Amino acid sequence: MEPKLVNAVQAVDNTFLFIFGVSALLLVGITAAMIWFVIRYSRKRNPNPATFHGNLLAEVIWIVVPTLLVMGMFYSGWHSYRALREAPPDAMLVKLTARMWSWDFEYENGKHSSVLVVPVGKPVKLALTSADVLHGFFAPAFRIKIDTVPGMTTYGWFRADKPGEFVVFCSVYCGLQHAKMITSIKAVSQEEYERFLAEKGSGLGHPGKALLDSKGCLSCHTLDGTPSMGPSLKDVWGREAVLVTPDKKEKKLKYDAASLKMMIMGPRTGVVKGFEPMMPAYQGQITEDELTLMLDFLERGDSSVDGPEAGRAVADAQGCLGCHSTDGSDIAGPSFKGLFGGKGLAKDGAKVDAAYVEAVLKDPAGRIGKPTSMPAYPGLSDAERGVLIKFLESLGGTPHTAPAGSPADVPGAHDGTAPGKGHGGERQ
Amino acid sequence: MDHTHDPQATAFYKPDETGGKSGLASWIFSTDHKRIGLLYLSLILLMFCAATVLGLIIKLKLMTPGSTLLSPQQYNAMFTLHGVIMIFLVVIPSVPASFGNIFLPLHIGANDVSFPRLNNFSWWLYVIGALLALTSIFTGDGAPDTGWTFYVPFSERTTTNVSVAVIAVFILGFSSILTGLNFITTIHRLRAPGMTWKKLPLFAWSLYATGWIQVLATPILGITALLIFAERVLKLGLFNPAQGGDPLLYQHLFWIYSHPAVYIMILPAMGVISEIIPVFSRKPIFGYNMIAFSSLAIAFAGSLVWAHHMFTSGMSDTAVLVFSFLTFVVAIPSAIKVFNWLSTLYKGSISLDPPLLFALGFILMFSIGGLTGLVLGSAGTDIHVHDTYFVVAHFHYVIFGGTGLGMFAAMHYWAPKVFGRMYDHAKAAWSFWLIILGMNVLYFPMFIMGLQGMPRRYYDYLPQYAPLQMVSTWGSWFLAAGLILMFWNLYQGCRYGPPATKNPWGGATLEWTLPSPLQHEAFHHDPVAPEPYDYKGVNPDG
Amino acid sequence: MTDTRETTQATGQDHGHDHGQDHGPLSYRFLTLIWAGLMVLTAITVAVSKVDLGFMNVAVALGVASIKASLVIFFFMHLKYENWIIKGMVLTAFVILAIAIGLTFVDVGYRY
Amino acid sequence: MAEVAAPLVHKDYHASKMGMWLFLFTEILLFGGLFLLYASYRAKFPQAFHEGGKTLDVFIGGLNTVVLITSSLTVALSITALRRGALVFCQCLLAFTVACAGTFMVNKFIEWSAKFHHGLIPGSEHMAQLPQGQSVFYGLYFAMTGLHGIHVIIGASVILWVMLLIKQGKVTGEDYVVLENAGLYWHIVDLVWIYLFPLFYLIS
Ligand code: HEA
Ligand code: HEA
Ligand code: HEC
Ligand code: CUA
Ligand SMILES: [Cu+2]
Repeated sequence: MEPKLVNAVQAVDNTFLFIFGVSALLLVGITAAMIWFVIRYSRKRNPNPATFHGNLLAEVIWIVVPTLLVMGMFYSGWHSYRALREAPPDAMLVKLTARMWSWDFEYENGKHSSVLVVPVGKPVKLALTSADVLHGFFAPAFRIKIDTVPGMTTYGWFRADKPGEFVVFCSVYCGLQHAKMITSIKAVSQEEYERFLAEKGSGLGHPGKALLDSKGCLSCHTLDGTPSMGPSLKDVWGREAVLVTPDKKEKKLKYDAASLKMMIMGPRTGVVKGFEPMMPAYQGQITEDELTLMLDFLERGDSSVDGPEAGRAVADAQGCLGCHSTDGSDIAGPSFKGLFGGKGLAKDGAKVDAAYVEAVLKDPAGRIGKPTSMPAYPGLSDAERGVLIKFLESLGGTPHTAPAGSPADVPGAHDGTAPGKGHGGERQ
Repeated sequence: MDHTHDPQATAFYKPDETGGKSGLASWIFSTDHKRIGLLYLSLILLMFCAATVLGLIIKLKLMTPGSTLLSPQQYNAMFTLHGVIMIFLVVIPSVPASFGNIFLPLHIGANDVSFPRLNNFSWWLYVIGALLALTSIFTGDGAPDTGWTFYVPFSERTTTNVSVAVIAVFILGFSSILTGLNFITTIHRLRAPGMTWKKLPLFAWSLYATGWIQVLATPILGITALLIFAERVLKLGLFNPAQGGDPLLYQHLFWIYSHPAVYIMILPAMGVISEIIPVFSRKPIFGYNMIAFSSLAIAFAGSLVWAHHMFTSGMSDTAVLVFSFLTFVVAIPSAIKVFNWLSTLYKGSISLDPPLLFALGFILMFSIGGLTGLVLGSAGTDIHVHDTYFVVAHFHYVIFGGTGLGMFAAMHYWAPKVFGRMYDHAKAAWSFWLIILGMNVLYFPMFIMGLQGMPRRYYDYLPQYAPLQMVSTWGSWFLAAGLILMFWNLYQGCRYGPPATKNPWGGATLEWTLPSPLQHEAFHHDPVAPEPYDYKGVNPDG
Repeated sequence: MTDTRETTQATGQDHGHDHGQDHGPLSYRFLTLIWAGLMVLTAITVAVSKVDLGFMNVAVALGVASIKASLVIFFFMHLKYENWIIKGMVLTAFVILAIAIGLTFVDVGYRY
Repeated sequence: MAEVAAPLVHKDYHASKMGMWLFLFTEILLFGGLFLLYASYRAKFPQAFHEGGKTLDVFIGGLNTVVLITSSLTVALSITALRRGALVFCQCLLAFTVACAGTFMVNKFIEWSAKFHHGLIPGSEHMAQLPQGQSVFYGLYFAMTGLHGIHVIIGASVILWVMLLIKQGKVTGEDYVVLENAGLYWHIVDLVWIYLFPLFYLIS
């Protein structure tokens, strides 16, 4: 069998038809026989029953025939299963993380989105995992369903043969909003797909940028291309720089994750030509996580400068918005809208302020004072926590901190009421 | 009938003049298998009514899309309770604990089971389990919301009252084990002289096979429940992925019990059907050996197929291959039974009394449920319909259409024997047709929705499923009407109906040689073992 | 299958003096010998575990444990003197457990 | 258990024993579920199990094996003693068995306290920080030896109860099935340990 040539959907449907066909025949036969016997051999018509106890031949027949039938069904089912499992070698890989109660797709270039966008006709291989409990990726149109298991990666593949939007359900019960864990697969033309990949995200801020700010990087570097005390960080990723080494030799350096890390954290192997060696080494001042975020930003940039929006991106990425709406409706937790500044849920009646949010994020049950389904987020960096708090503040109850445009209007806000809307915010 | 002796006066449910205990104590501390059977029957029916009402509410909620009637949390708790009560408190004990208790000893010519006190103890465990299950609803942080499968890691993380519920499941499991243990020993040790294995009624055979599943599979459920409890309370971390735990192993453990459990549910019902069909056809059962053997075969092969519930779970493809194959193997003995029942009807002399009606309904509904089981057993197709309403439809057909109708058939078959009174046949037939109609209108659309992708355990759904959900909800009302009519008719019959004769249907098994209603002490001498399906000389009274 | 009840009847029902019940109690000496055997086996597995045999360590440890288990089951628990029905039942229980573990390995064996 | 052991209407020794064996199967399968987990996790984390096994004290484990096997012997002997009419000897043997159970539990207590002392407490920070698989090993260790310990306590209580019955003359040389069944239960406790010992202490 040449897996590439097998249309998995077709194979599965053939198995369906085969089993349903046989079943329907058997069912009609059985029912008809039953009715016929009850009428034909009713006590009135047939007062004297026969007395036979069995018939070897008959019994052998209905052992052998069903055996053959079910073996046929087994084979057909296994055949179509294989078609569903064996991804063609040229499939593109998309990583998928499921969490309560939203999806995060990651493309080969590192872009994230909450709707799966794929080019028509191209096989897509999915590598799935979960951040919390079991979920299931179920795309009925492609007959695939793969559970996502925390701590494990599962695989599946499909190919969209025509453009369109196809619904994706969460199939494994995962708690309160299981029924709302719906997104979609958007099959688009190759060009459109590439445009999507290159897109810088829909105006959502990047936590890495906030970090550049908070660590003081931006006091020496600009993001608009003009050199300042240091070279501009615009398009630094992939740029080739000339370093002057301590023994006054010049050497070329192409910026990637490793070389940028060296430049930020030290020890540096040289100074960029034309600049003074005045940048401090950040070893010990920037954590690994923070660095990753910063590099991520440097690599792919972000046009938005708006603080709370960076927070929204984090909230989306961390799955907060799966449980907390931004429009006042309750999902699992209280809505973020109007939360900040008001009275929290905590046993001690504390007000929701920055310190409180911080404590809840570290240990929700401990701070709130009762068991809760909210997971702890010990892995958040200070910066991420910072922008999250800013974001909450922007939605808070005290009006003067709210920004002009209500963030609830931003596309991608999980409002928790519209099933199958299927376009959560795409972010980069 | 015997004129010097009024059977009503000495019925086993009347106070026993010779015994010491009286009143309530004479029931709840009774070691009489008939009283224990009746105790079980009443509690099971009570639980059944409670859980069907939950089913009705579920359907009412699903009648239209959107957030109506129930909050998401309430809905999730609702189907969890519906499933837990139905599975652990209704269908698993259903036929064996009630009619099995009453009629197994009588079928083999014994006056009681081997361990009557253990039997009473097992009923108490059932009561305690039921009470704990109810406790879990009203205490702690709300009713469990995990589904009846208690999958980790969700069941470890949710703050609802799962710990109490799994302990209830543990206790109910032991109740079931003790029943099975008792039946196996009874069948081995207490058969009347001459009651060889080949003369054993098929009902006894099916309970024997069931007993083995209960004894060998249920302990795995016990340990699974204990583990969930330990994980939640002691934080053992055995299934915690962060520490290398494997949630799939939980699923293996769960289904190692819970798949065989579906045969605990269906085998006794199949036994009832094997009793009823020959009696009303007045013709020996066709292929006694194969039917008896296929019960054992189902019990054994049924222990080998559990992972067909896990085809999408991420387990190895090899496992999918093996378990899909074995699943098809287990369908063959069921097919044998269906064909043998049909052949028993062939050239019989059939009287379409209510028990037979329900038995034929069983064959129809079980066949639909079983044949759709083949769609689920086939790997490629299961991927599409797993965790959709297709599965929900499949198991309601086999459980409700199978075990449920089997139970109703048993009630109509044996009520006159147990209570000595006859119910109204016309009303029984009406209720039957309403139930069949209701069930099909209720559950058949679910197959279609499942094929169209409607996932299960959704409190809300996309508008495209709305028309079928609506039809399905209507079905639940027909069904409700049928069930209410049936229960009412049986109640009226058993309470006020005309006295039943000793052998109203013309059965050849031993219980029909005893007076109706049953007496305190059934056999005063060891009975002569009859040919259970030989109707020569045995005729319906009156 | 034989009818156990009939046999019981023939020998006077209630006390079931058929099959295994006929033999007298096992002698002190015999039981102590079995115990000695178990002790020796315990010593052996502990000793063997100190030597590195690679995979064989597992096989030896479980093999010895199984021999010990058989000694306990057959003699201390009198299984050897029970009728074949009980023997068959014990076998069934162990076979089912073995199948459960074996079939689980159809999954985990190909996954880990 | 008590119920199984007490023959009813007619005394049917075979039924009592069959019932007891069936009950023992449920015990075997109850532990069987844990053995299944053990086997699977061992296949997943051979190295962690190796490391974990090394931290367990073979001496205490071996000592407990000897204690349990000896107690099994004394139970078996007590049946012979009872049937031969040596009532006092029988009671002594049973008392010795219970003493063995006590010794076993004391050893277990020492072992567990040592583990707790090292911070190996289920659900603790320390456990969570162990390398992948190790905390699973200790989790299984606590689950399996813990469940086994509970069975030791139950078994010892049953034997105490039988001793009382013997004293009251309710269990005699002619009517000894209760003792036999209690013995069967005790042997199962031993049997489980015979596997637990190599699986946790030796295979490393
Ligand atoms: C009484 C209970 C009962 C019974 C008897 C059965 C019987 C069968 N079941 Fe079912 N099943 C359940 C209760 C039951 N099931 C439940 C409760 C679930 C869901 C659990 C959950 O997730 O919540 C489930 C789920 C379930 C699944 C998992 C689906 C999924 O989640 O993806 C599968 C997969 O293989 C399956 C298969 C089968 C098969 C092959 C049979 C076979 O035994 C059927 C055999 C019967 C027949 C085949 C019909 C009669 C024969 C004929 C008409 C003659 C002709 C036949 C042939 C030619 C073969 N069942
Ligand atoms: C014996 C088993 C059994 C029975 C009989 C039923 C009966 C019914 N079930 Fe049940 N069901 C399960 C076992 C059963 N179910 C299980 C195991 C699950 C899975 C749970 C899970 O996912 O974890 C499930 C899940 C399930 C779902 C899926 C929920 C979801 O996935 O979101 C639905 C949805 O429609 C449903 C509906 C019904 C309905 C409408 C009935 C109807 O048949 C009910 C009809 C009855 C009535 C309408 C009431 C009749 C009236 C009386 C009997 C008398 C009343 C008496 C008094 C008032 C005193 N059930
Ligand atoms: C799985 C769901 C879930 C996720 C994901 C989640 N939360 Fe929560 N959160 C909750 C719940 C539930 C509560 C309320 C606790 C309670 O009442 O039990 C809560 C409470 C809070 C509170 C305190 C509110 C109060 O009134 O006391 C804050 C602040 C908060 N969450 C912020 C966040 C942030 C920021 C994130 C993302 C980094 C996040 N949450 C992710 C479920 C979640
Ligand atoms: Cu996620 Cu259901
Ligand atoms: Cu199954």
